[in-house]
Amino acid sequence: MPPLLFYLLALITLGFGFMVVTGRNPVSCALSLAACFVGLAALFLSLDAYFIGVIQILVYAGAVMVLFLFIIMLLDIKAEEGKKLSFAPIISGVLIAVLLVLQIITVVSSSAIAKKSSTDTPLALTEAAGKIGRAAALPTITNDLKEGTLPDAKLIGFTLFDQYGFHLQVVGLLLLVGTIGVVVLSKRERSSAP
Amino acid sequence: MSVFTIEAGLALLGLVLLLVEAFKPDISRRTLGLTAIAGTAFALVLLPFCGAPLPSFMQPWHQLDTLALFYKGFAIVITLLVLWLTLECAPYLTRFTVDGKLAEMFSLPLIVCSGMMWMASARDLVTVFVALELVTVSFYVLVAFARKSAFSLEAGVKYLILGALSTGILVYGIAWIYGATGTMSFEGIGKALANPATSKSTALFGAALILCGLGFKVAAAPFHMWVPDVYQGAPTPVTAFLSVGSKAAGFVVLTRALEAFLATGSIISTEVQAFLLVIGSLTVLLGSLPAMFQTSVKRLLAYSSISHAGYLLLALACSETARFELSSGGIVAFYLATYLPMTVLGFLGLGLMRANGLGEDIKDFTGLAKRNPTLALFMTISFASLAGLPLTAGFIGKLFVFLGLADHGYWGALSCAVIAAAAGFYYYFKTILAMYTTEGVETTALTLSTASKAVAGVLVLIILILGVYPKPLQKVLTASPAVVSAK
Amino acid sequence: MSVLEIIIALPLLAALAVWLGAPARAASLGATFVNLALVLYASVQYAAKPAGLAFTNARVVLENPAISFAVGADGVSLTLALLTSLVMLAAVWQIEDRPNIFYISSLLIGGGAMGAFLTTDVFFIYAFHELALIPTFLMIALHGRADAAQRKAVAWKATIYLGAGSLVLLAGLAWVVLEFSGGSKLTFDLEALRNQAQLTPLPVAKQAQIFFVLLLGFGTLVSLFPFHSWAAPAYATAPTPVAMLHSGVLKKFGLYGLIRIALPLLPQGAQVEWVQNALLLMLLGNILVMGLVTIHANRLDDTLANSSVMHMGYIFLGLAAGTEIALKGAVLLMFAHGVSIALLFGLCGRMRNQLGTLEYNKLGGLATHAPAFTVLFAFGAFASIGLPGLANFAGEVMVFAGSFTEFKAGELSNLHWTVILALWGVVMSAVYMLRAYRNIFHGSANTGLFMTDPVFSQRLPFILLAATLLVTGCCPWLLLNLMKSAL
Amino acid sequence: MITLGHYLVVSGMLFALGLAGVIARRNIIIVYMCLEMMLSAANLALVGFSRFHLVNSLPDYTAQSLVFFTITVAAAEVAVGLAIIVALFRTKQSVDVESVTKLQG
Amino acid sequence: MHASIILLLPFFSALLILLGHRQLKGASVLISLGSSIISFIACLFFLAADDDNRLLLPFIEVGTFNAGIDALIDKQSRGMMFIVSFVGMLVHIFSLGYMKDDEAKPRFFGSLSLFMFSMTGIVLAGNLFMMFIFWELVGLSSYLLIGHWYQKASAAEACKKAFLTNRIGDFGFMIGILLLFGANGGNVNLIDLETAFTSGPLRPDAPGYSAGFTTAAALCIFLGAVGKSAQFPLHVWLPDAMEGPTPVSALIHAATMVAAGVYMLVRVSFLVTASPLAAEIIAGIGCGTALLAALMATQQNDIKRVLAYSTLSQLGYMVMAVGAVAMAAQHGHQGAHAADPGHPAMFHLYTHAFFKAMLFLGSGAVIYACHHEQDIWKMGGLRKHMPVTFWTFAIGTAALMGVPFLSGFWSKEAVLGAAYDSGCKVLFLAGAATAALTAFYMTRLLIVAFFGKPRTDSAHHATEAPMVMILPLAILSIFSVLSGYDVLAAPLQAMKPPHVEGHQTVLFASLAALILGAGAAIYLYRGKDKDPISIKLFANKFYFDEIYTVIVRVCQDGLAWIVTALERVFVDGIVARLPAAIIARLGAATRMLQGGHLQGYTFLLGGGVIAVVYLVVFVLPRLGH
Repeated sequence: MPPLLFYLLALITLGFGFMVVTGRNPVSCALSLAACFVGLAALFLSLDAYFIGVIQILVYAGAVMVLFLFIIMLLDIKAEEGKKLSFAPIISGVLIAVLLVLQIITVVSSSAIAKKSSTDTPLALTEAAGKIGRAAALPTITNDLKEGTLPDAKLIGFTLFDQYGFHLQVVGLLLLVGTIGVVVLSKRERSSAP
Repeated sequence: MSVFTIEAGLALLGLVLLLVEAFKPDISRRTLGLTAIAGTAFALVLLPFCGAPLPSFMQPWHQLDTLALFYKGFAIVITLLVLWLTLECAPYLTRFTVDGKLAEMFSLPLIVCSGMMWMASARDLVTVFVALELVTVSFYVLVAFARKSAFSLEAGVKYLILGALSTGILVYGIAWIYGATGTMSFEGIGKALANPATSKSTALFGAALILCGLGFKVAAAPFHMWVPDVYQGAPTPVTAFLSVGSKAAGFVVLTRALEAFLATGSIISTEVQAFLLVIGSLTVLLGSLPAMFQTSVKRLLAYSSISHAGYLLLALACSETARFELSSGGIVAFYLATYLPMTVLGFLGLGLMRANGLGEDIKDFTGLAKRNPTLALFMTISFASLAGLPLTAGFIGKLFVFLGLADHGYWGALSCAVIAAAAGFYYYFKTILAMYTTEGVETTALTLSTASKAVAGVLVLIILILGVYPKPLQKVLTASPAVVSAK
Repeated sequence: MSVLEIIIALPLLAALAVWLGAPARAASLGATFVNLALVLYASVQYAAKPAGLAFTNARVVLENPAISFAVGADGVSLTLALLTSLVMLAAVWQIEDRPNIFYISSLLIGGGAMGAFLTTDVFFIYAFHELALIPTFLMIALHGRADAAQRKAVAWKATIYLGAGSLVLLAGLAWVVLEFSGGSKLTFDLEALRNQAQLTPLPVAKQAQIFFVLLLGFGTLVSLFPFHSWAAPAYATAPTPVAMLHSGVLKKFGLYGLIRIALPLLPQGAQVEWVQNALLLMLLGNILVMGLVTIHANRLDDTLANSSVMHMGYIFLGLAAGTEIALKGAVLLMFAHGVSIALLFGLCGRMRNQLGTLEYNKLGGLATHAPAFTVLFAFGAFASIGLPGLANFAGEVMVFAGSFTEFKAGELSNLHWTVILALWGVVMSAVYMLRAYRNIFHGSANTGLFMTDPVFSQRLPFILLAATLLVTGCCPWLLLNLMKSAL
Repeated sequence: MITLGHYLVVSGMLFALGLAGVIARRNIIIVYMCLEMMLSAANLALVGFSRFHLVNSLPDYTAQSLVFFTITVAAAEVAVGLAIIVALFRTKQSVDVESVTKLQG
Repeated sequence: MHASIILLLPFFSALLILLGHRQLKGASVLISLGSSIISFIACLFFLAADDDNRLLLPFIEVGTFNAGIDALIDKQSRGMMFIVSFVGMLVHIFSLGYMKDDEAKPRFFGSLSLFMFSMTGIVLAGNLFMMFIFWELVGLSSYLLIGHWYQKASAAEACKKAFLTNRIGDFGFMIGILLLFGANGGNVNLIDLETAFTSGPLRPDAPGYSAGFTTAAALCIFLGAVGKSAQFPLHVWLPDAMEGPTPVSALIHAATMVAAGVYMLVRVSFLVTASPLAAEIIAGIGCGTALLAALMATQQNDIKRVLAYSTLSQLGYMVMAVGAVAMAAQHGHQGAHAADPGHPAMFHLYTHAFFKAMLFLGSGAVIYACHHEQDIWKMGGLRKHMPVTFWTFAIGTAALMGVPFLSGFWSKEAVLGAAYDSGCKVLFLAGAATAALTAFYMTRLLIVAFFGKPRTDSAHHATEAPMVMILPLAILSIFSVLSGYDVLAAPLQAMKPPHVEGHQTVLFASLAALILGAGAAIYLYRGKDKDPISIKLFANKFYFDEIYTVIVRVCQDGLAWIVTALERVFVDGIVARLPAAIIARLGAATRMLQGGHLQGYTFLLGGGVIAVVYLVVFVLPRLGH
């Protein structure tokens, strides 16, 4: 990963993030958030997490952002232009953010793990092919690894369905609850006449 | 039979109820409610027979020890009570729900119950997160359920924003603790933390964030500020559910997490323990002191709930209470078991007041002793127990906490707890006093259904029995030697 | 099943019966009569063969920490049980045309005191005392003798004071339990704690600290100066039976606790110089400061209430001296003071009902119209100023003499100086009591305020108390025999 | 050389940025966006850690699974949250945080 | 046996009457009278009893603390017992007439019986605790009797004052008892104490002897006597006690109770002897009281008050005698005393009891005859209307003045002799001066009340008192004359000192005093209708009452006010209200956190996270473990 690219992506992510926080118009905020997430997805990709990166774009930048935009449009929310800025929350927000960043930087700089880079922890795909358990049951993954490509989606899928099958069900239930919630909370009342 | 059957079964029952309501909209809410109650009761009956070992594929993330079983039972009981309370409060609640429907109020708690039961068994952070979110998201819906009431909606918004914020913090914390230890399972975390090579500041950072996130769920100061507003705004059954169920679920996770953080040889145990003491002391004070000025009983109970969370945190801080038969997790479980009947009784009283067209302020309780002496007596016992008067369940719990603190020589925290308990005398007794004041009150009788009387009576009985004969419960909590040991 | 269990349960069950609708007066009087008979029976039986604890029986409530509902009595507890049953009987008896809650609360307070005196488990000793607090609080707040706001304020003050005091006490007791449990298991059993204290006494400095904490806790309950300011207004405001029972009986709990728990477990703690000096200073505050405050009072209820605070100083003096004579004197004085103050408060309540005022400058010459009443009052008044032949004298003189057993010619220790100053208090108590007596009963009844003698049946409860004063005053050895093997 | 630390700092800054937005913004929808940002920041940290914590010489996919769940949960939360906001807007005609201050004390 | 009867009979009589007088009605008088007569008869047997010290009843018995009701029977107690029961019986009889029309007669007789009980207790007391018990009880009966007419404000105040003043004395008495109790290893038996002080661990040459302790103990005990026997400065209650019915004054406030202080001092005379300083102080106080009271008496117009001050003065005499005898003993002047413990104070107590009781009863007869008129200037000429009363009164007066060959002459001689022996001239001179003053005021009283012409109608119509009242007067007058002679004094065990006739100086001095005092009075008051001299200072009793009123007001009421205020403000303020206010303030402040604003909450939440992270990650690890 060339440093320059990393900084560029970080800049995109943080810059658009900053625009979300500061933007006066909800629509532009939503769009900035989408851009921010795209930058984030790129960062994911740079960390060899292709599947997550794609999901990030699909779910977040795609579905969720659309939902946001849709609601903003639906409710016809105006920009906050008319309203006066209140400084106390802004100052306190900035203060807390700065403090938090300082803390995180301190923790990161004192942490040994944070010194790791992709050069000292390279992915050893072919080696992994041998180490991965139940190889016989996972021929495609071992094959891919042997070929030197990272079968990211396959590996995630394997982890999800092998280890976290139950959790997947729970998340499904969660989504169902979400659906029910949306219905309950936003359905219009029938006219009181029977 | 495996306990998983019950968990899944309850969730399934919730879904079935939803479907029934969707396809047969004219079904009476009584039928729905009673079905849910019957299902839960059935689950409760089945629970003792669910000792069968889990299938091996579940073992990595699902454990079944005494504590887990206890909390599962706890979850079922509170769900049962909440369902029944919903049914009692239905005539009043339906005025604020869309089309006067309540179906989701019967099905969602079942799903929440499953979520809480899974939380009780969780062995790793992923499971915790997923189950916790299932519960939380369901609660978003439940809190805002009476959306025609401005209060309910406001409570929903506040809970939503702050809850999501705490979720963010929790996930961030999980990330860091994962970064520090390289694992998600509590056992692995405990092992890694016992390894001196683990980066201490990273682990501390992650642990702190996780504790903040969980602290929010259990209403620990300074993450408690949502509690009074949300409790007050939410429909009463939901408040009871939040105050007892959600808190208990938060504490079971906290107990598990702390087992990992405070595992033998853990590099961060001193800090975490000190943190718990500080937070616990702060919580009892911030719960008790503002409570003295409350005029709404519901809000009062919210503050009381914060204060009780403080005692529970202090109990957690007293790990290695070698001279007790109960571990600190066991004490927490015990305390919660005493907390359940008295709090539910309090909310039951509130619900009944509402059902009889009265408000939730202390002044609305004036003359209750004349209107319905039985209810007044029950409420008196409940509040006395909340205040921690001896011979009630509340005292034993407090006694354990005090003993633990004294045993460790945590005098500062003990003084805070004492001050808070003294303040507690004031605000609980204030309500009791109102109930027995008779001047200038019109005294229309207040009716109480036989079922309510029976349920309240049972709760009172539990309070009293636990107050003078806590031995059986302690036996339950110490039944298996495998209780909550992180080793 | 021990007879003591019946004695404890009887008033509580009677209270429950009255609440459930049994005829209040009959049930209460019946229960208290039987109770007195049982206590007398137990005392006579014990006096015949006085040795250690008798009538013991224990029911395990919790195994670790070991708590059991253990009853048992020795001379000291039987003396106080006798006091309780006498005063409870008189208090219940003198109630006239009052709501049932008067009977219920009297029985609860009496039953609580009885439980505190007759159990031998620290947990239950503490618990029973607290049990009596709720009715006390409610009765003062609801049926006190002042306008609503004032009596509520008074009730609050007393309750918060007592609540805080009992929490300090709880901390102290927790400390005791932790220090003296020995081995790996906590126990609340007094005998076990005492054995451990004898086996391995604590370092003196630590004993002193614990004793001091206990002294503060118990002392607040007994209105030890400067933690006394709840007592006078509370007694002056409390409804008659509550004033009788609380000042006469319940207040003795703190002293009983010190004699029963603090002194045997921490025998050297009380003798450490700084503790003793502090105690002496505080009790001098009781005697001298409160003596002067009492002199300044200009209403009978104020005088009685303050004098009751003052007289506690003498009992504390007995504890401070700590010799066998002084301690037995203190117990005797507790008994005597309980009976005499109950008699006085009972009569005072009657006067207030009939006259509507207790201000000295409005009263006078009552002796002319109510001679029997006057004689009864004189019994109480002269007993309380320590006239020989009435119960208090023997106790006081024993306390004084007990303080002087360590005297060497020409060397006056702080204790001796305190006794001398305390003797001046005897003069002061004569000043205020005679002033009250003169202002109320002597002189001419020219104010238009008349009262008549109570009918004979209403006189009986007071006669009972007065006769007790006389009999104990003439034959203090009756009680001293009972206490022969104690202390 | 880009290390894990860099990613962590970026993630931390994004997290802090979100937090600042949550505190400072008055429009509940934007507040909600900021919350999503914080969740994503947490995801970045998770993915970063998972990349540099090799299991079998491969990234640790348990962490990535958690990221997957987080994203899903976030989606559900957004749905419910937006529903509540819509309900709020219907009654108050506003999505300002200052429109929900009735419950206090 | 006799001791028990004498002690318990009046007790049960009192109990019966006081608790059941409504049912008993007239019978109560008979019960009381009967008990007093039986007591007297028993007492006659008692005079022959052996010296003994025995337990009558148990009271308190714990460890080293033994305070039983035990009787010490010796010469002192037997003699005193006779006085008490004899005068008591006569007063009972007299009261039959005097209180005939009183509505509350049963109460009166009940209290009288109670008094007899308590006084007997004092006399018999074998240990100091028992002495103290009955000491207090006579105080109670005195209170009840002075306050008999409690409707009268003055009586109500007087009984209160008497009790309280006595309480102050008892304060000292108790301290004294406790000091002795502690020093003598818990034994305050009179006999054992005497042994301890004369030959035991407390004797002056014993190791660890503390002169300060002995003096303090003696003075503390003496304080009890000061209260009971109305010595300066606690003498103020006795004149006021005249508010009680006159028989009471005769019995309690002249003959017996007030003498109890002297009796008690004589009982512990070993203690007084052990401390020179205490002996001097006691003699001084007694002497001062005698002189002051005599001066006050010269200007009183109330017949009972004159007698009251006279009593004070005579009590002072006795106390002085106690001190003087002790001083004499310390100087080695014990010659005659050693063989026969006759004591001038006891002897004077004995004679004084008869003539003073008679004087009071006589004054009672006068008051009764004059329709409760007590001012001597409103009497006059009673000699003719009430001859028997006059003659008995005259005999009593003569005895009191110390006219030779009457009982008072012998006892006064004995006291003056002791004063002379003490080696302190001042004591002797003051004693003689008091004797002169006594002669003066008593002559004045006799002349003004009985001679001349009746000055008011009530005096004019006065008639002789009924038989029941005359009889006791007559009996007492016989005793006033004869009691000083061995023929009575010896069997009655009056503790007559053997050397009464010893000193020429004393004899001359007392005769001179008598002639001087009586002559001056005759000269000044013969045929006068109003007082020719007026000395405000004496008439107003040296303003003691006023001074005490101020002291009580300032030191007690004022202090009480200040202390009450301080207690309310500081004690309650600091211990109760301040913490409550702090907690309440904190509560209000913490409540501010709950402002209801979502932004505030998120800020707190974020701030909380920052704080927690700061604490956990950056602070706690540095604190070390």
